[in-house]
Amino acid sequence: MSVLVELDGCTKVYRIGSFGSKRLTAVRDVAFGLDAGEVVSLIGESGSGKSTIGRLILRLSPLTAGSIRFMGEDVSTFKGRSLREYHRHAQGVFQDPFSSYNPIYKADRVFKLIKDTYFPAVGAREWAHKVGDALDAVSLDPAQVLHRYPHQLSGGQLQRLLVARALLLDIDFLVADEIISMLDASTRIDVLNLLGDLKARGLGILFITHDLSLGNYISDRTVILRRGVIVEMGETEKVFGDPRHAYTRMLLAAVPQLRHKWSADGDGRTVAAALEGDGIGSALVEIERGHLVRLEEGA
Amino acid sequence: MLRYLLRKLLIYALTFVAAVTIDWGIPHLMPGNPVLTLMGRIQIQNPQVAQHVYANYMRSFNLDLPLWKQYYYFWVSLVHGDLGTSILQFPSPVSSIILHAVPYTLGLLIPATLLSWYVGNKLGALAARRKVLDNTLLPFGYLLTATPYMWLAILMSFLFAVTWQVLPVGFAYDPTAVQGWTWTFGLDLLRHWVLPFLSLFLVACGGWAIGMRNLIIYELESDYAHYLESLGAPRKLVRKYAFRNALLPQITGLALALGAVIAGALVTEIVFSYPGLGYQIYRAITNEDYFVIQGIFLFIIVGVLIANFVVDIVYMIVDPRTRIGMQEGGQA
Amino acid sequence: MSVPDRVSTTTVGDDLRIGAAVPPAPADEAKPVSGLRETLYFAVRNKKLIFGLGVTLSMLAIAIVGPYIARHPPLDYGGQLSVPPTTRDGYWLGTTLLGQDVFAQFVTGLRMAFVVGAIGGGIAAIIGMVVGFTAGYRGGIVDELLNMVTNVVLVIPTFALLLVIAAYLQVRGIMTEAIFIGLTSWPWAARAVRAQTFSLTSRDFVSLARLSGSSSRQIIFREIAPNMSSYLFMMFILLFGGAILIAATLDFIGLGPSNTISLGMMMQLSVQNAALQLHLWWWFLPPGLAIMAIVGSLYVMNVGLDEVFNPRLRSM
Amino acid sequence: MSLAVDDLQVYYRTLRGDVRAVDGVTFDIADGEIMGLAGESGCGKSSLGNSLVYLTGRMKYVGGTVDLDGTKLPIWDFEAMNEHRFRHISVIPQYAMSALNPTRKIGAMTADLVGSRGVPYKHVAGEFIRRLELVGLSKDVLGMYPIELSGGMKQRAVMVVSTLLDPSLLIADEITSALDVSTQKAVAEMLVEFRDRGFVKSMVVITHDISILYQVADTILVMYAGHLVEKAPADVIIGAPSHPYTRLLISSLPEVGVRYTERRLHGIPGTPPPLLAPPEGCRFRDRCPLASAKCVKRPPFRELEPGHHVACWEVGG
Repeated sequence: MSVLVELDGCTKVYRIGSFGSKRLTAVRDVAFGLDAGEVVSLIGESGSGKSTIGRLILRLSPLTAGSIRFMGEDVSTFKGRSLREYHRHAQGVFQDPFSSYNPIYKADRVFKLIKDTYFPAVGAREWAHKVGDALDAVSLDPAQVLHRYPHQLSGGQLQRLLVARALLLDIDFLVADEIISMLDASTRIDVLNLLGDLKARGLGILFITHDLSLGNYISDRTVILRRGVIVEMGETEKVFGDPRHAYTRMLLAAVPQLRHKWSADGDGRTVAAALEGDGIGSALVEIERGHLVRLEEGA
Repeated sequence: MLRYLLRKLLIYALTFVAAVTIDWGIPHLMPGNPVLTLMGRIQIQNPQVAQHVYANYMRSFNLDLPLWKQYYYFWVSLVHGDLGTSILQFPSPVSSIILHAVPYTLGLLIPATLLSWYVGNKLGALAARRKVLDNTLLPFGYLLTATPYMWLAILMSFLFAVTWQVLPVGFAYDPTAVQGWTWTFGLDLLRHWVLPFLSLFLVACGGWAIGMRNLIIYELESDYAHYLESLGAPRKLVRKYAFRNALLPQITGLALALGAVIAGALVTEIVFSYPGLGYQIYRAITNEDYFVIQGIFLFIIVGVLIANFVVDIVYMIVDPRTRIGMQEGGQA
Repeated sequence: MSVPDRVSTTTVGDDLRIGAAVPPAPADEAKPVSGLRETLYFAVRNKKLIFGLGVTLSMLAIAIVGPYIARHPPLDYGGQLSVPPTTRDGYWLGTTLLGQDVFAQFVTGLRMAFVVGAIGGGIAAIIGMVVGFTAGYRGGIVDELLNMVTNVVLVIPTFALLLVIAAYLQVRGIMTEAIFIGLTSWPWAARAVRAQTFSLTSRDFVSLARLSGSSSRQIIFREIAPNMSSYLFMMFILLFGGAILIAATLDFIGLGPSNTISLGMMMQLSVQNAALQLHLWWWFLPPGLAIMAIVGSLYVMNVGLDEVFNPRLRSM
Repeated sequence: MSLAVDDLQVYYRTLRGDVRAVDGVTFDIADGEIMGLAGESGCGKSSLGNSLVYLTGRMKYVGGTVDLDGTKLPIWDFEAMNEHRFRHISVIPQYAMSALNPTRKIGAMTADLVGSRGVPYKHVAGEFIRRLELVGLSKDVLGMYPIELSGGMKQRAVMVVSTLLDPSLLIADEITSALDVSTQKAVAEMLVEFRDRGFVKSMVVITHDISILYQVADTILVMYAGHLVEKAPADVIIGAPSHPYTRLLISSLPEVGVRYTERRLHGIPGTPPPLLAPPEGCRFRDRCPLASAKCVKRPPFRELEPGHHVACWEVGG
């Protein structure tokens, strides 16, 4: 497998306050890679910087330091044309399906925007054919979704439309940022399965989520993020089966499960209190092949 | 907190510099020699006065100097409180004309602004309470807030002074009255003050009432109000909270509305020949007495900036959110 | 902040309800989600909107048609002096102390009011939008700088500024007046647009548009601006009304256009010529009433529009 | 019996007609019971919960009765309900993080609130502080404005305020959904502790997240499209659900340990019917694998075995 996306030393500092007088480090020195045909889940709580990383990779937000390589090329220098070409191969789907559509236009306008930029020469009939194929790939019935306003469609349909939109391009890589967290329980799993289908097509997928069971379900590898820093990463089975970092263990203990009650002793608060350090200065160490853990302070 | 105030002060300082620069720049932007143009437009019969005015102009404009020096000297005289000399009321300095007029204007402006704010907010809160009041008070509010100040002044003057003759009109007191700290004279002052005050007060009141009514309705729909209601809090408590919270933006509004009230005061004074700044500015404009216009402009700017700063401080005291947000270094 | 413009002064922050300083409704709520039909449904049933629109349009009709009906040029001194309203000789609203046709002056002034409102309000709206869109979409240092400029202009009592400018201008026309009013009354509009733009920019459809290769300009004009079109329209209405009030006040002080007549000048001349003392009520009542009617109905219309566009305010 | 709801109907008024959000529901809650109320968005669970304490604006009482500790609650009468709110039935709202007046100190606000309900603050002040400490908030919170607290702290403060008068029934509406897993657990456990300590007698915990309910609830009531579907002890709902909807729903939920590559889960095809003009009969029948001709009639919510109610013609004979 070839490395599709590679992050190295990625850091994002926001300037806040008047004239950028204050700084807030959202992401610090993040490095990981993602192969074609692989789903990597990026798991973190709110404020962990997980969505920021997705936006950095998609160039929706400029990087403060470090590099992001896509198929070997540094994307941070892309501008205008090269950026548009990059977006031909790398796309995103976001959390809130209703925020992803401009409410004043019909939902299928997302296709038209793609056509205007990337396929200006394609004829109407051929385009309709392409759209039909893409909808087919995400199991949507064109008659039910085309020419409708976003509010007339369900969240699941809207998210599928966005995946179809990405498929219209020659994408190799998809950032899926919490794409099912706002969907209803009875339909969300099917949208998640869609990511599995895309993976089977050879796409690389970065699945960003706060939900450990979803990450566990769909991904090959898992990156655990805390306060902008990677604390543990490796194959999903290893990270979930043999979590080494206290934070990962705390998350696993706190996640409500369907058939296991929370144990009385593993109080999340006490563990969290023991995790006050911000991880600066400590290093990620490979404890076994492909399984990296940040050394805890004092350890 | 200090940072916030400093930031505000910076804005006000910038505003002041901008205003002074405009004040200085406007005559310079006019084509040709401004002094000659001005001399051409004002007709002064007395050659002695004309000569003096010419010299005065020349000195003020410092036309023989490089532009930056002209600008510099403008600031220098400003710092010394020298705003030039009036032509119409030669040789009174502009500063003394302003100082004589200011008490009258403030005497109208401050009570009208504060009372209209207080009464308007109370009325607005009342309107938000009952549908009947809402339907009767509100249309009045819209009418008042859409009324040009001077027209209400005209109307009042026509009705109360000319038609019914219950109140005097013109000047701040009866010219034949004996001035002094007497009840008679005080009453006379008051009787001359009532109509201009009322016209200012009524128009401003309408705006505040509408604003408060809308704000309260918004507050009553907010989460904390719903929470209190779902815990069975009586309406009285919910409304009390809503009123208090709605007052906060109205305080900021006070600073922003100041300019409007000042303009209202100016034109009201004109209608009633009330000898404040508005009356002076009207005389200056009809007689092309430019230094007076410029001087009053600068004076108003300074007044507005000071008032804004006071409002900022008051707001900071009453709203815990800004206070605490600032302590944490957040943006205001 | 502009002076007789009580709209701008009491419209603190981002809300366009007159006198309200209400944080902006989330953009999705402010939107007519169910589209045009629902908006129309509410629009035709909204009494405030219908009333406001009705009065405004009637006044506009008088302003357009009136000058053609008037029998005498507005500045001519041909008539008898101080005639009360009469049907004779077409002096429907009587004559001034100097024998001018009040009706002709009134309809001309009305026309001027609409011209000043449209141009002054239009210019202010355009500046407000340019500044607001740029600051809200770009953010960062550009936003900080524009914000500072906006605050400075907001704090300056613009009416006083206009006073000085107008006093020095030798030739004063209705256009110059309107332009200067426009140039000074934009700041609150810029603030409002900025806040709305800011909240819309954070929405995912903007990100997706960027991922679709749309340029910043396309995003502002195709994605963001249409989403706040109702808001922008309401803003223009308030600026329009504000400009009329400012112009009337300037004219009343004697800084009006030198080549025509306006409602504010009618009031000025009537006061100057002792119309009050002489009981020439037909001279000074109409101009004020007209301004009150136009501006008031614009405000009421604005409230109606707000109720139509903002589902939260729709009463069931 | 703490709460008895009988054939309650609550609709939402909209332009196009009434949305039948709660359409004839009948159930009981026992003393000391924590009942989880689960369902997808728009199924009427929040409307049901809210209608018990605070019926407002567009919500409209249509029919049915609600008895709390043997007293009939006048839920259709906003004013008359005030007597019961807070004292007998209370709520932790969905918007708990913004439920506190931003310009009033928390202690002062609480004093205003209990005072307005005829309880002198000094009678409850000590208990208030003890309970704040119990949820990990120091006494200093009393002198703070809401802005000085984090979201989680505000939520805990609201939990304490809402239960200060020891109500019989507490409605907790989606209070864990905005939280991170670590704080979620703490908040959920506090709910149980409040019940165990007798601050509240029984509780309705509304959430879309069934796995949370499994952790804290004694029983789970599942709603679908305005109707009740199934109510049973939590273990039964998770381990041996009867209704086809519950079964499909539970089987679609990923758990830690379930991997896509090993066991592919499936959702339920189709969407719930619109509640503006819902079809007659069972509302799940369009998506139901067991649907038959019988289902055009609404199935009764009957007791399959003690404590286990199901509304389906096809299960349990």
